Amino acid sequence: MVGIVILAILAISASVGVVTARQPVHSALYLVGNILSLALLYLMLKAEFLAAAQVIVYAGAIMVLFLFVVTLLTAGKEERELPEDLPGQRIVAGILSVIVGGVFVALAIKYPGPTLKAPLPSHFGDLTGIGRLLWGPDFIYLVAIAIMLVSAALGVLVLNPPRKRRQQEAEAREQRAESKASPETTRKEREGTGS
Amino acid sequence: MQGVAEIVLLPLLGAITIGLFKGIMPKKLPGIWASLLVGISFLVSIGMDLKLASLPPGHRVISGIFFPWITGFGPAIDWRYYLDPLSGIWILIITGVGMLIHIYSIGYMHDDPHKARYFSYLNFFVFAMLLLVLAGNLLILLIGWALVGLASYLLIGFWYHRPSAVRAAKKAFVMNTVGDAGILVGLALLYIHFHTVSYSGLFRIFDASHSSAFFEWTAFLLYLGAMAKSAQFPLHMWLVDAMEGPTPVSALIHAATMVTAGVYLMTRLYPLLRVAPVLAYIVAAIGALMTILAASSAIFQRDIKKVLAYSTVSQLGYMFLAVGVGAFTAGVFHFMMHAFFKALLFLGAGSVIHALGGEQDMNKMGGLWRKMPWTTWTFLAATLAISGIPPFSGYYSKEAILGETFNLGHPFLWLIGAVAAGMTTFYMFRLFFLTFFGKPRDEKLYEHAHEAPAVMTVPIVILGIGAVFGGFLGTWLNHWLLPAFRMYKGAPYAAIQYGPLWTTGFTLGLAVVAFIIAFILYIRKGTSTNAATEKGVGRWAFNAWYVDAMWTYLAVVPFKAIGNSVRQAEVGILAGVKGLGTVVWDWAQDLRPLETGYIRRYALSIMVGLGALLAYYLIRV
Amino acid sequence: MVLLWLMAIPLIGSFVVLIAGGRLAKGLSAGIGVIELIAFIVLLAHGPVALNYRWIPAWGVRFHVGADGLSLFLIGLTAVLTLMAIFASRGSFGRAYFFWVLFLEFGMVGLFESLDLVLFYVFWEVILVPIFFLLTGYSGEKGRPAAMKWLIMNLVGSLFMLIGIVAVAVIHAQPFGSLTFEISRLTDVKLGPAVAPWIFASFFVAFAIKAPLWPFHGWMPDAYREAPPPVTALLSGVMSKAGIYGFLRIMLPLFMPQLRHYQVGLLIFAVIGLAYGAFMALRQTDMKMISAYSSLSHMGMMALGVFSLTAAGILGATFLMVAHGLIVGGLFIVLGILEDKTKTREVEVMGGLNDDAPRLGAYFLFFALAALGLPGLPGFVGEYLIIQGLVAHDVVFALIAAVVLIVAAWYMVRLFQGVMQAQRRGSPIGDINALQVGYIASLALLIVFLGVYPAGITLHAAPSLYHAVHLVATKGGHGL
Amino acid sequence: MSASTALLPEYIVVVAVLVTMIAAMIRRPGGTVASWVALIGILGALWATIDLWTMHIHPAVFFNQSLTVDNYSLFVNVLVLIAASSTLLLGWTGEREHEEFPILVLIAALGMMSLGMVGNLIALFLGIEVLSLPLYVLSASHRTVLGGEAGLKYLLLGAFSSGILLFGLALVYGATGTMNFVDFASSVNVHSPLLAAGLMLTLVGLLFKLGIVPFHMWVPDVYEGSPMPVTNFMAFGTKVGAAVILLRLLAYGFYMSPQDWGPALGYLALLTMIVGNLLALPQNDLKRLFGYSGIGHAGFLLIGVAVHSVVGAKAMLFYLLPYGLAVIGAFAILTMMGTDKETVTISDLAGMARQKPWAAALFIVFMFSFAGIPLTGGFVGKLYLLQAALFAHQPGLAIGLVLGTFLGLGAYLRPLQAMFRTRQGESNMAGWNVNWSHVVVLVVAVVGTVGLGVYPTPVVHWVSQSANFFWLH
Amino acid sequence: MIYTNWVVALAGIIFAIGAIGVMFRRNPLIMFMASEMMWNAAALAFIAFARQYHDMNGQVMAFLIIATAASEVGIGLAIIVSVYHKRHRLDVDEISRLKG
Repeated sequence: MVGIVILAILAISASVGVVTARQPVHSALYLVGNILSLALLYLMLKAEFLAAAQVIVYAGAIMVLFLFVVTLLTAGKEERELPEDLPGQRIVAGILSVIVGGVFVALAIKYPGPTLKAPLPSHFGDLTGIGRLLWGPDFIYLVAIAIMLVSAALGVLVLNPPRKRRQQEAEAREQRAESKASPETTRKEREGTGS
Repeated sequence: MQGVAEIVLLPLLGAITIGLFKGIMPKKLPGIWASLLVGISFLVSIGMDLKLASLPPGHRVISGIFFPWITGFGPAIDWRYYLDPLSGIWILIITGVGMLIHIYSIGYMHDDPHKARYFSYLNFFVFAMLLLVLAGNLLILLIGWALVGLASYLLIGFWYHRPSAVRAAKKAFVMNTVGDAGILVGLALLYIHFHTVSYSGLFRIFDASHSSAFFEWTAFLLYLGAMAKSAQFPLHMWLVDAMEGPTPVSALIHAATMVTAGVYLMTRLYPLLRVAPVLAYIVAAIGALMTILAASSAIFQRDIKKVLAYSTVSQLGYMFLAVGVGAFTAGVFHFMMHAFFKALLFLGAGSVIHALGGEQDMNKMGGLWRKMPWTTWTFLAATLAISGIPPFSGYYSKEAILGETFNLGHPFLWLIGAVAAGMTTFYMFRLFFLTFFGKPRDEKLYEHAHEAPAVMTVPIVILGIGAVFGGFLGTWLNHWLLPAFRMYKGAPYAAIQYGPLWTTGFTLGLAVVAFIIAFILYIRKGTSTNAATEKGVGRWAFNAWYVDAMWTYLAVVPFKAIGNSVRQAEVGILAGVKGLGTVVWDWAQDLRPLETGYIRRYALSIMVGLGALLAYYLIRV
Repeated sequence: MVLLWLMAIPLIGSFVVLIAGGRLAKGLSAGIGVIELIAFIVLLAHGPVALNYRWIPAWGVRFHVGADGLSLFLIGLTAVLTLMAIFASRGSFGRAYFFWVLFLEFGMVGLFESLDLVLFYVFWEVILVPIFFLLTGYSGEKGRPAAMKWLIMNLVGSLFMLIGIVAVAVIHAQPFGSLTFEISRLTDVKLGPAVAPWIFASFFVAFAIKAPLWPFHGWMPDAYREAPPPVTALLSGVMSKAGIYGFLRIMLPLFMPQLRHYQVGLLIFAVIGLAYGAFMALRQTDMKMISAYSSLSHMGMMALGVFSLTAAGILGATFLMVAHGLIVGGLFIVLGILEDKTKTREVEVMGGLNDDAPRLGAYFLFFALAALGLPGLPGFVGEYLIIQGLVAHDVVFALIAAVVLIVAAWYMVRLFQGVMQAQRRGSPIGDINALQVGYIASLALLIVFLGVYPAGITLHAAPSLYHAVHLVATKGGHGL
Repeated sequence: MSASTALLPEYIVVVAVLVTMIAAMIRRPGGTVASWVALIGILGALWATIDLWTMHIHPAVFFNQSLTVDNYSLFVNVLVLIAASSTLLLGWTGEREHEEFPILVLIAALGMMSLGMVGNLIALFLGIEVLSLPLYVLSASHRTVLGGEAGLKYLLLGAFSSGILLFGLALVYGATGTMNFVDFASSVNVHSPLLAAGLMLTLVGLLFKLGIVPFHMWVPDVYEGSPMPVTNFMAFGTKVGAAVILLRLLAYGFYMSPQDWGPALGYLALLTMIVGNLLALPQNDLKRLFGYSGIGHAGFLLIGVAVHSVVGAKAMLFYLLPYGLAVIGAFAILTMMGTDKETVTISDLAGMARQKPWAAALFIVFMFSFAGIPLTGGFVGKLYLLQAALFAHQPGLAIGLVLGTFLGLGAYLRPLQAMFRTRQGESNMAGWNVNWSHVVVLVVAVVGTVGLGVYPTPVVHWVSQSANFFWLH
Repeated sequence: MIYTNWVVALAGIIFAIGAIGVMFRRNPLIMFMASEMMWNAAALAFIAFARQYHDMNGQVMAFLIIATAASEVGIGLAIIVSVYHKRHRLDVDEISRLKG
């Protein structure tokens, strides 16, 4: 119980850190902290494999990716985020989020749900248990994940293609485009009130 | 069936053929063709009347159906014709006088480039008028009624370049429509209650009924039609303006035939008048009022045709007086005599106008008797007739009306009629003296004056014969009409009667006095026509007692005002429609900035939706 | 089968014109119009017929078409007037124009034949489309807002009617369980007091906007003024009749209790519209506007006839629909020719044109007289019957209607005289040519025939109206 | 029936994904092999779907109840495959799109197809994600400024909404203890607040994909910024996916407690119909206009869900078809017009009626179908929805539908009128580009639109068969 | 004994904080991270409920969430890079040309 409270405090403070950190790098690091504390929570909730996956995939792969991009995009720049300029944005968003979060907390606490007396089934949460499911009846989910990963890979290829291909495409586009409307004129037409 | 259709359709044939082929007809043909057709129609009419006469006196009706007009919601209304002695008289006058005026018109319209159109209209008028009088039910009568109105409109506006003619035509048409609408509602009422509008059917029902408010109102609505057509107060001003048309038209339509359609209608509906006694009295009273009102106006007019127009209105008043008090035969008698002498007067006036190159102002006339002997003497005969000087025709008919009015217990109406008769003498002789005697006031016009050609004088002379000797027809008319009037209840005093001798004497005395005054004023003193029209009674009378102004303020101005306010409302409605569109458009434009383009705003919007959904749920629980 | 042909000829014809049209478009469409007219004559010889096919069985929607006395002559009116409009159209408008005109004919015929509410509604909206494009594409810049107004106002009305239609069917289906949209089977629907007024209003407003009746005529002035004259002729001559037809075909059988209940109010509305149109016409200076508002006034007259809920009034409205359609169609065609010749619509700058164009003047006068309800012409027949129906209900309305007839005479004569008579103000124009004389004269002859022999229509129409009238009688109206 | 038979269409698409990838790798620059392969795959899937349909299968459950194959899913398959093939044809490779385009389209289509057959929460989530991920890529795929913005907006908001969806799913799972839809209703916690809160969150996630106000903000922006065929795919396919999963979830899992979600959806539907159509009115950019119009139509679709009746389900399912056909038709014309531009504004349409009369005529048909004018499918769909609303005693929804239609009218009429305007200066129809693939889409769309309007009976019949959930009766 | 409902409450708190992050921050990367945090919260809730019901499905779901997050992050970062690699400032409010 105490462990849970400590982990909860850790997780919450890390997540607050993510939101409040000035630099994206710091945010990313806080997020790693959050992920790690959650991983520990998973362990306590008898989800051993997931705890491992959380650490390996999230902290290991995803966050590293994040850090790469952060450094790529913010390298050499030391600028602070501009202050809020949307009227009421933070007040409304804050109040709403607090209320919504509060509602969840209240609901979760008020309606605890059944407590099963029976012991946990064997292989609950370990690699065997998950593996039996995922390579058994739930195999189709893995297929879906595979497809998603394929599309992610394709996405990266499409969005940030190699230089050579980019040139090819630009040439092809120029050949086709004789009267390409510049974004400015499009803007104007779109902003006009029409007839 | 046989004859009736021909009587009606021959003039229509003329109208159509002339209308269609006027482009390829020789110049003179339309007049001759039109006159010929009306002449044949006249002959057929005589034949039909003879046929009618061969029937036993109490059953002189030739009636039947051509084909149904409308069916489907109750008893059918048919194209029904109805020839009885009453309509027999009318068709004779219409075709007979009509033919004479057609012939006269050949001369009168000789120089007009549009005379083919003129004859087409004239034939169309004869057709419509015949349809009116031969109709066997009120609905067909109404069709004829409206078509004569149309013909009148067309002919008044014949010279459509003249703004005054156009205005007069419009006025005539609209005023006549008032009457049409009255008849329309009246006959709808009758149909709703009795499921028939044919004369025979209605008359049987009237016979079996007692007077009631329903009949009074129905009769009033029908009388409204008669009022409009026959220029009874307050719907009479159009007739005076109608003199904008060619003079033969004034003679035929606005004196001899069409304007007496109201008389015909009221006479025809004599069984209805029995069950609507109040209305009958109103008819008589308004008739009497008209006699004196119009006569007073006639006294002060300068335009020769206007004098005659007011005179017509006045004479129509006599006829309505007769109808209203129940002296039906006398009324018809006066109609016949009036057709002769008033047509004659108009044709004579037409000759004068023709001779003077279109001049109508009596101030520019005078001394024409030397130049136009035929016209002058026939005109004199007609003047004597209308003045009621025995033994001319007018004397008999007018005395019959006045006498019967007196006999039937309406001494006040009689007095009005008698005084008006005196005034008639005065204004007619004023007209006669100013036109034909004295010195020529406009030498230039006088120089050019000439007698009309034979084609014009012959009809005048024929009519003159009627005007002089027509009075002797009274007895025959009694025999002819009385059986017809006795077929249904409602005409107990239809026979022609004359009043006590002193009443005749009184009227005659007034006439003589009026003649003397006119002689003194216009022969001896040479008074101007403008005299006494500047102020007082004279001014009022000259302006026809400002009835036109009354209409302007009672109808035209309010109608236009309504029109204007309606236009305001329309602006409002259209603005409302447009406004609604603008509101939606503006609303949409106002909403657009909500779509700010900021992702965080969008996320907030999602959050707001989430909050709302949760709140909705929590509040419900 | 002839019912289907009546629909198919203009539909197929429209596409034929669209594909093969080109320079021949006008002649081709005139030929199709003639064929349609022949088909109508065949139908006339057949007498009342009906066809009933399944369409969407799951919803009980049927392809139920028929021609009875009520719709027969409206179909004829459509055929005649479309042909006239085609003749009166400029050939230079091109094939799309004639496509839309023929498509409109298809829609109108379909509408008048429909005996199923959904089918009715389909055609009800389909006829909006051609007018929208005729207004958009063939009447210059000002036509577009008019087209927009036309379509949106009409759709606002009809969309609510769609709710009404479905609601009626659903309510009718509640006890029996199966949907049906056939008018004849819906007549026994029992509407509760809570929904009845709303459903009634949804139908009423749709029909009133289409007619248009005051005060739902917001689209009318612009559309009538801006449309090419033949289109205006179709709009006022045929299209507007759809509204009144809806009253007769749908509201009488379905909403008799409501009609009885609101009768006085409806009559007052109609009579206001009647007077309103007349007075507006009195104060206009644009000749198309005069006849447009005169048309509004006449629509009020027809509505009066319907709302009198008497046999005569309803028959009168039926007759007046046909008569007014022909008359006002002719009038607008004549006005269109005038506009073409003078390049203006303002009465004040015209005058004395009768000198140049006596034949045109004669026809103008004829149509003006017919429009003002001159006895002897068919307009009068309808007005007479309507006034008779009103007299049976309440003579006050009859008297107001009669007064409006006088105003009608006033503004029509004013229009005619202003254009054709008095001093000449404009430049000379030519008279109409032989073709124009031909088709206008045939229209005029038809009008004269109807005026002289209205029984030709009422004889056929009355038996079909019997059903409606019977309903009137049994549900508390005046039988006669 | 084995899974390999019942899921044959999906398997074919999966195989097609792989083959297309290979084809894309070995293609020549500007070649169309990948597109052909993908198209053949889609047609094969379509054939398999129709074949399954004709076998009159009974509902079959696979993979631990995660997938259910029944007439409903088959009908959805057809809709999705139409959307996917139209997208492929409009973005025929080599003309405009990169070679990965067909693959991504196929993957997204796979997600949409799976949404029609999901039976538990896991599959729901995966389906949504399989649908979304390729679309994130596709919307930004042209690497233009606006395209990037569209992609970024879609991505960030999509991730955000997926988070909400996931948390909702977790709560639902927590309240019921099961992942399967059909077990929710039998769970003891049918009226548990936790369940309701979870349902609300789930709904937010799904309504976001459907584009319901106030979760709609991304729609116009993403539509406007995305490449034309992608917008077409989002407008048709995403709507299909989101709508059918919403219906499936609510009709299978929550049919016992419609009072918890029915009214809420009703109000949202009203709001959406009004706001979507209203905002469509003043738009000048046609893609953006279709975005708002799509929001409005999503509101119409939501009626069918909100009334919670079998008629509603059928009506919603039916409405997807005419809506989608009109979308693909309209986008086909926009694609033909704007081959060298990312977007088409209303003023670009000027002169179209004169210069391209046939295209203008077809555009008219599609616009009228959107507006619900009879003789087009849109009208029949609206009629069906009206029936649903009135049968459910919800006149408010009926009136909302009518008001929305009325507000939307202006939006559809403005482009139509613009076509008749004469254009000053040079013709902008010069860049007109008609490919056979566009023509195919146009023909299918117009035949379908008009056919549905004139004789909808077969489709009504199919819809009745596919949405005939027995517990809704 | 673990009170899973407290863990769910924790998940709720993290979820709310993530939501705040998305709505408060202008840096797209941080916004993206915040939404990843929301996903994590959901995964936590799933695992907690799995524990409560002794049901492995929840854990499977959590695993799939992690896997999906991986691919989503791949795509997301690609988009962010492609949008921002020419811009100097990582500010999501600058990306607001599409509006109205």
